[in-house]
Amino acid sequence: MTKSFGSQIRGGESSCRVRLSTSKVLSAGGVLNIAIALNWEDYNKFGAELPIDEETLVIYEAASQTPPDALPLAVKPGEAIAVPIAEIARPFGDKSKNMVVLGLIAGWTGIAREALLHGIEKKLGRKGPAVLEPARQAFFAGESFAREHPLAVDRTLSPAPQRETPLLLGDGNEVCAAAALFAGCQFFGGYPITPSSEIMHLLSREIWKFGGGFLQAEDEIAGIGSAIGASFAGKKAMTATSGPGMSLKTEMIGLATIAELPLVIVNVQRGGPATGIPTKSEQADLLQACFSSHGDAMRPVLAVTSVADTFATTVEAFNIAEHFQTPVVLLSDQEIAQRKEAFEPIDTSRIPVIDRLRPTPEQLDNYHRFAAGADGISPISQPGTPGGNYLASGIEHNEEGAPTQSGVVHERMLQKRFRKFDALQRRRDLIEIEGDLDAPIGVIAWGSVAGVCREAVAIARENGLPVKLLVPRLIYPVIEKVYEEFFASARHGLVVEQSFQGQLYRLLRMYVNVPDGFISLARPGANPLIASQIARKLEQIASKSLQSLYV
Amino acid sequence: MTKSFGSQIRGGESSCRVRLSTSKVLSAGGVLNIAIALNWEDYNKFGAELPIDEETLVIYEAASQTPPDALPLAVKPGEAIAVPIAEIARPFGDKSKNMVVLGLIAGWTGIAREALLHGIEKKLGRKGPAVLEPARQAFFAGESFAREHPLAVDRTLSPAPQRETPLLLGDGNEVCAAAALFAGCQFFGGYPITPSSEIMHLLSREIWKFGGGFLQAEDEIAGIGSAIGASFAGKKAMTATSGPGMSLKTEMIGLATIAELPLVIVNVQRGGPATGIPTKSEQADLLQACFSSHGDAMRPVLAVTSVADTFATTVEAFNIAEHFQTPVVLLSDQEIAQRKEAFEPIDTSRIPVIDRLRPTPEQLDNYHRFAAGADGISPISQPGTPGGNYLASGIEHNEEGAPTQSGVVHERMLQKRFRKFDALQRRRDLIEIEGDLDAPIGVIAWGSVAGVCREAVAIARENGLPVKLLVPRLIYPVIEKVYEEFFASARHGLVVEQSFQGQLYRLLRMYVNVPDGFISLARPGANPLIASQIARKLEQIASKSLQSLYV
Amino acid sequence: MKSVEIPTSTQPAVYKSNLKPIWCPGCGDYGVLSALCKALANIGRPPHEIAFVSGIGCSSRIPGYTTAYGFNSVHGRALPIAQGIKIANPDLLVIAAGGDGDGFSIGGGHLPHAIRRNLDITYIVMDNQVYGLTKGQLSPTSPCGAKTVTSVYGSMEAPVNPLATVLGYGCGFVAQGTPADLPGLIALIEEAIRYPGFAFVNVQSPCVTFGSPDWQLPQHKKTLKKLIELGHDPANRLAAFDLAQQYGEELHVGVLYRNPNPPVTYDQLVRQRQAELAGNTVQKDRILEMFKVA
Amino acid sequence: MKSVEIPTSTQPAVYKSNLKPIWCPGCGDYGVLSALCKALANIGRPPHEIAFVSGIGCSSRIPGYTTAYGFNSVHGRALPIAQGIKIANPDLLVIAAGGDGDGFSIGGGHLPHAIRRNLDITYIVMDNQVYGLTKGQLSPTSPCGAKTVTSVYGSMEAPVNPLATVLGYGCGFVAQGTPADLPGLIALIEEAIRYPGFAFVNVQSPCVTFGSPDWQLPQHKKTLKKLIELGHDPANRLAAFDLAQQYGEELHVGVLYRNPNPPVTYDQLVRQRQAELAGNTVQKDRILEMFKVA
Ligand SMILES: Cc1ncc(C[n+]2csc(CCOP(=O)(O)OP(=O)(O)O)c2C)c(N)n1
Ligand SMILES: Cc1ncc(C[n+]2csc(CCOP(=O)(O)OP(=O)(O)O)c2C)c(N)n1
Ligand code: SF4
Ligand code: SF4
Ligand SMILES: [Mg+2]
Ligand SMILES: [Mg+2]
Repeated sequence: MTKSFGSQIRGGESSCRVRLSTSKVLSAGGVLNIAIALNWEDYNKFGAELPIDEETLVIYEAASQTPPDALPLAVKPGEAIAVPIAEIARPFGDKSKNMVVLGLIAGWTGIAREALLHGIEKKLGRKGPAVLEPARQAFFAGESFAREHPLAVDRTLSPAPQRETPLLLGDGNEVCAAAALFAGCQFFGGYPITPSSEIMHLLSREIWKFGGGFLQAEDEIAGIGSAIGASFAGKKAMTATSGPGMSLKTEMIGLATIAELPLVIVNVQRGGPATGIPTKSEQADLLQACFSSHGDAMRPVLAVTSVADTFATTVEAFNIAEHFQTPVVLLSDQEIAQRKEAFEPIDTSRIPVIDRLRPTPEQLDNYHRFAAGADGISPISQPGTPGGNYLASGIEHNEEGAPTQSGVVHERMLQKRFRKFDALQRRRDLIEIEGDLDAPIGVIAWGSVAGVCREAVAIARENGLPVKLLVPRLIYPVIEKVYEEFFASARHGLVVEQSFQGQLYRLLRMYVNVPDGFISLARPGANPLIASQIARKLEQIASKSLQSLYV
Repeated sequence: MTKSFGSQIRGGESSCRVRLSTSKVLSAGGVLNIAIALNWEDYNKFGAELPIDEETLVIYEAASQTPPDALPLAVKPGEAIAVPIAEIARPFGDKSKNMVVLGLIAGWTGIAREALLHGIEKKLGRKGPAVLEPARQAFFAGESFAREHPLAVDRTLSPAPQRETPLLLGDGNEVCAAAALFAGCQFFGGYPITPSSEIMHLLSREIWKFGGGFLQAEDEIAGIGSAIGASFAGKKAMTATSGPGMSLKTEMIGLATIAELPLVIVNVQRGGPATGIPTKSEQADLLQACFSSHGDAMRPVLAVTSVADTFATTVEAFNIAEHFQTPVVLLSDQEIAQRKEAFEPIDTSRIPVIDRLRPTPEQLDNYHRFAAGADGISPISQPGTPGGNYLASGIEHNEEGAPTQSGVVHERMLQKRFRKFDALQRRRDLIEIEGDLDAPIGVIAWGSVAGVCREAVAIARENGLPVKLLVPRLIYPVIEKVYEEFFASARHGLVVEQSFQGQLYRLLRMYVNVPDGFISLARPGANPLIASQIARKLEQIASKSLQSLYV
Repeated sequence: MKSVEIPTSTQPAVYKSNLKPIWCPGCGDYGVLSALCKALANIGRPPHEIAFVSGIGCSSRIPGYTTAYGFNSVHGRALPIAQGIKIANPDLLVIAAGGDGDGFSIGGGHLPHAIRRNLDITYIVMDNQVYGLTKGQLSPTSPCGAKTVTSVYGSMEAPVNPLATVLGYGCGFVAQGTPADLPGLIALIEEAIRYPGFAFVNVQSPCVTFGSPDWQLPQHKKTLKKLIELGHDPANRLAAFDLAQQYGEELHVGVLYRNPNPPVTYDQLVRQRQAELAGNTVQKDRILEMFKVA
Repeated sequence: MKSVEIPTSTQPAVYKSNLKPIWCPGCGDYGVLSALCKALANIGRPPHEIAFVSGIGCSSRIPGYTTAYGFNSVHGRALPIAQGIKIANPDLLVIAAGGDGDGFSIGGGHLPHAIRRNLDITYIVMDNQVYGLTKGQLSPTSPCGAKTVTSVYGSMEAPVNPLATVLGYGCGFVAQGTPADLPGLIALIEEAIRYPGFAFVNVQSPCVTFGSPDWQLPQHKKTLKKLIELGHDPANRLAAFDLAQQYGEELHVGVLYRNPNPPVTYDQLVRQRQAELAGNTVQKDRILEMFKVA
């Protein structure tokens, strides 16, 4: 479920999209199957966010006096029905228009009445029968209207099969916060910002229960600063923000890099640049995630690909942060972060939790904080440990932690700090590849757009196209081998993302030879990408790539 | 002249490199022709900064009691002479050791005594004869010692030809500040940071004289903030900083981008990440300069290539900022910024100065701040102008400047903000290409390393290698055509830079197909790159590339 | 110094733009907007001579609702931008505004310096003790114990005391108002703008959506205490500091402190310095002469 | 609260690392380092239980010269890091330190919040009225008229008044010292560390290289005035604020203000909250239960 609001803080227009399916829902969906307009002016304020096509059923308020063949829509929908919603609702009070609509939908599609009635009761039950009963009656009235006015094309859905284990319900931000607690996060420091604040909200309630601490800081710099402090003190720590906050944290991320302190930094992306469009999704902070610090600094960048995946990927972010003693940027986007999604229970017992390497008593005898083994990783002591005393610093330092100006030491330390990430090149499990490995056409997508592309690829496959899909959860460092293998068969395809610049496409080019047949399909944010359109693009590519075989 | 200090704030070791030539000096130089060690311990503290090879003449303090064949050096120098410097200096007072050394050099190389004596007089004259006279005597004593102890290999230099117009003397920071004034800069807001502070120092003295204003802000965010305010108020504005400050300015740079306000941001690069090595040069802030903001934001990035070039390139930065109504990042590096260099007078009458486009009276009749012509540029009014009133903002906005959440307007505005830079693709003059255009081997270099590579290419050419050189002053956007043409003949070569990651190499790959034969030659900062070593690398490449012709 | 000619014909409507506020119905900020436009009308400078800067927040939307040259910048940065504007063009009437979060939390590092530099800028904070735009988190002025989405068990922090803070910074003009007393607020804002130097006005501007119920306009009307009626002498800085301690408990409205001898402002000093040094200007085409070696 | 057991055997040398300071000969910071080590020896907590955080500046090098767990972070950010450490592990003795630029300029936005949160942290500022490390620019505490490389014609800004500022923030412990009175400074730092809550010590620590000649140690010796001898009552906040106005003119040393009834510290509240809510902890492997739909 994706909600969307006008610019009004309270009051004003709002919209709500619900996507239902008996199979896994992979994205918020593109074109609407059913569109309901309580009034046309507000409907159209959401513009391209609520797209309609030739198959959509449009239900709209009869009081608007719009003839079905003169709707203020760019496309002629499959069917349009004017319903006197306000009139039907009137006997049941001001707020019952929504209930009438629920009744209409239940009536026309057969979506489980029982569940809907249970939901209404859950939502309104505690307000007493004076509120609940009219709502129920409004629902019934909607249902009757539907029964009395059958659709031209039947839209009845067969009932969903009974499930053994019920699905869980949550949004990306909540799942991210829960995963942090699972991973052992004991400190959160941050500053509110839409659309990431709910991570902070949940942790401000729950983290204490896990012996953790919480700080709503005075700004994003202090937010990450306190998290760096907590990490130095030995706790797993996290901060979460969105673009503007991310920009402010730039210097401190570099500090965590050179001081080699584990830290997870969540960036829930929204429309940019600057304040941009705070309530809409975009994927335009990727290059920043990889390259914003000054100096040669490297930090892994992960991206969640769905609400459910947010759990495992968040835990992975902590594991990588702790193992490699590094800040990790975890990218989410508004679409996933604020979308309520029903998802399969996750078997958490199969998700490992990794802690940072501590010095052994022998190592503490003559402790050198930054003395590294072959893997570039050095055991890290925490304040309170006798013998582990050291100086953490943002200044270049030698193995002991003493400040240095030596170019030779600088080079050695840079090598250490980069070398440790070599191991990530082996983490092929952090890139998901779906479909026939030899397919000549490929799609690469990340973040919430991965879900859209999963659907697009499914459509394309149904149409007989030989397409495979690559979705990186670890985006940077670029695991070069995986892409090289992917490109070995797929010489044509798309890199799909919700940004103007096509940031993932550019990033990949930096490290691997992207075939010329791979095109960047990049659209800026706010409006959703649509699976069917991507599928169509794939068909074009397929016909061209087949042609190229004959050239 | 490049100075270098130990970590001590005052006192402690320091070194000073002087490079003299009758032809243009292109870099600080690599291996020393003459090395002077007043004591070995301090000499070696500078490590690889003061490299010696088989041709170097080493002059050292005889009191160190080191036999010439047991010097504490990795390489055996061409000739080593122990001189009792302290002893010779003793009669002339504590501080006259340097004068003795000057005398030694004058004696052994024949470097113009008159000029040296004139310099001594200029420096010490106003302290009175009690200071001046012993200094002169010390110089003479050094000279006599040299005369009495001729070198094994003669190192006498022929006298420099008389010049018509005398050279100018300055460092990159001073030249940058002077160029800003020339370009019409009337506001500087910034915060001190090594190695950029001298830009601020000069402007804090001079800008008032040009009717301008100056603010030493409380931090870098306020520094750029005040400059953005001044630009909004209609003045050409500038801020200058180094890596850590640059990181802090990230959010505000995005603001200037979306609000379309002209602004020049100078980053004098130093060793990173974080505090890093503040007093040493590095070129590791390039990717940050291009990609640090969140959201799809684009700003031109220029880099100075020598002290003298700093003038024209700084003016160019202002011109681009004003014409395109954009922040511009001007990259300098410590090596250029703090190196005193003698340079040819610049004909400033040939350097155009461009001002921002103002609305016409007709346009002010119904002013739409962000309504753009085909070139994406919209006339900008300034407070005080009746009818030009508008709202500048970091929020996405429509043509009038009103905040919007519309994805459609967002896309249109992104297009406008990117489209305007298309014109930069035609600025071929901002990339310097030297050498035979058909050469099969190419070198690409930027910033202070460009000078080193100019020397390296000269060496390679003398050795008969067909090498050309590309030095971008406008680095981003990547002027794709120029590189494509460059690579058309040169399928092998080097991208040389002073960073660990090879940031220019990666940046180029994003936008152009860099031939596989081009190798990234990237070394971290603090120690200088050495022309002869690069030339050797070119020979290796040449022999391989010739081989490849026969495969 | 700000021009003080008053063309009597200027109407407040001249200062209101035709952008419809996104504020919730009943938000205190509507009153601030009205009061400001009235005060500007009283002063009479035309809108194009006014630069009005804000950060981000519900309150920071305010420049867009006026016809001034507006700058709705980024969160917390109104003051650096305002200072740049005023130094670049001291002729402009410069106003900065924003929320308690914008001004005392993320922007809190700029305030002491804006005050000590003492440019002729008026700074209006719409203090609603909450983060409105981001939907109800703790703000730096939320009282200890406040329950919000980020402090469900109650805040554990003492709030910022804006009045004591700016007095500690040596601010030359410190006032507090509320839209519950609109004529009073108009007068305060007008006086602040006319004060030759940095002037700070804290407006208790309630958030009806996320704000505390006992700190809304009807309550204000009942509880406000006019400083003038309390016999407070606004020239007495120590008394002002003492009174300021009651921030959050008592709703004092009026001028807490006005420096009876305002020092020369920074923007005037800028002009003086420019004038003094103008004679030394090098011709631009001879700018490189500074690099000549004697 | 900080442990106050004093193992009598602890020697100041235990707290000094073998890193050689880069400070100029004669720099005031040597005295601060000595005084701190003495104060720590008096308190007796072993070095590994101390976390010592700084920003960037000459003064900010100090943690590296001690044997504590040190964090020489980035410019201006000592306090956020120190707070994160203290919340994460309230058992540690946490000290923050840095220069006037570090603390009042770039880091000035963190100070009011550190103070109002009131964690049990001691903050020592080495106030030399100049930017030492960057070679002599104007600092926020440089007096008006000061001539530096960024103010050759004289500064046009009033300085920050650190003492009045932190009193405006409601700081519970405010003191000023100078290495010119080393025993006094040791006692102040010791008292600050023992104060249960955020404690601020401004040390007039002269910069011999770029500092003003009339604000050096020999001058200090002559001009310093001990607050105790002036009969100042450190429990009187208003009197402290009044005295603080003389910052920059008079060199007052001693405790300006000590809250006679220190409130519970934030770190104690953190512990209380953890204890109160610990019973509600969900098993980690059942963490997803919060997403169950009833
Ligand atoms: C750098 C940055 N951090 C955070 C935010 C999110 N944000 C927008 S407004 C706001 C606070 C709003 O509170 P306040 O300043 O008191 O204004 P109000 O909405 O209450 O008027 C925050 C945290 C942002 N836009 N930019
Ligand atoms: C973000 C950032 N900005 C600027 C600097 C440069 N810088 C280093 S120390 C310093 C100020 C030093 O003054 P102060 O804090 O008073 O310390 P002192 O050296 O006088 O002890 C500055 C501006 C930096 N390192 N990082
Ligand atoms: S949320 Fe509060 S502050 Fe924001 S507009 Fe609504 S009432 Fe005003
Ligand atoms: S420059 Fe000043 S503050 Fe820095 S070490 Fe030297 S005397 Fe001390
Ligand atoms: Mg608020
Ligand atoms: Mg200082």
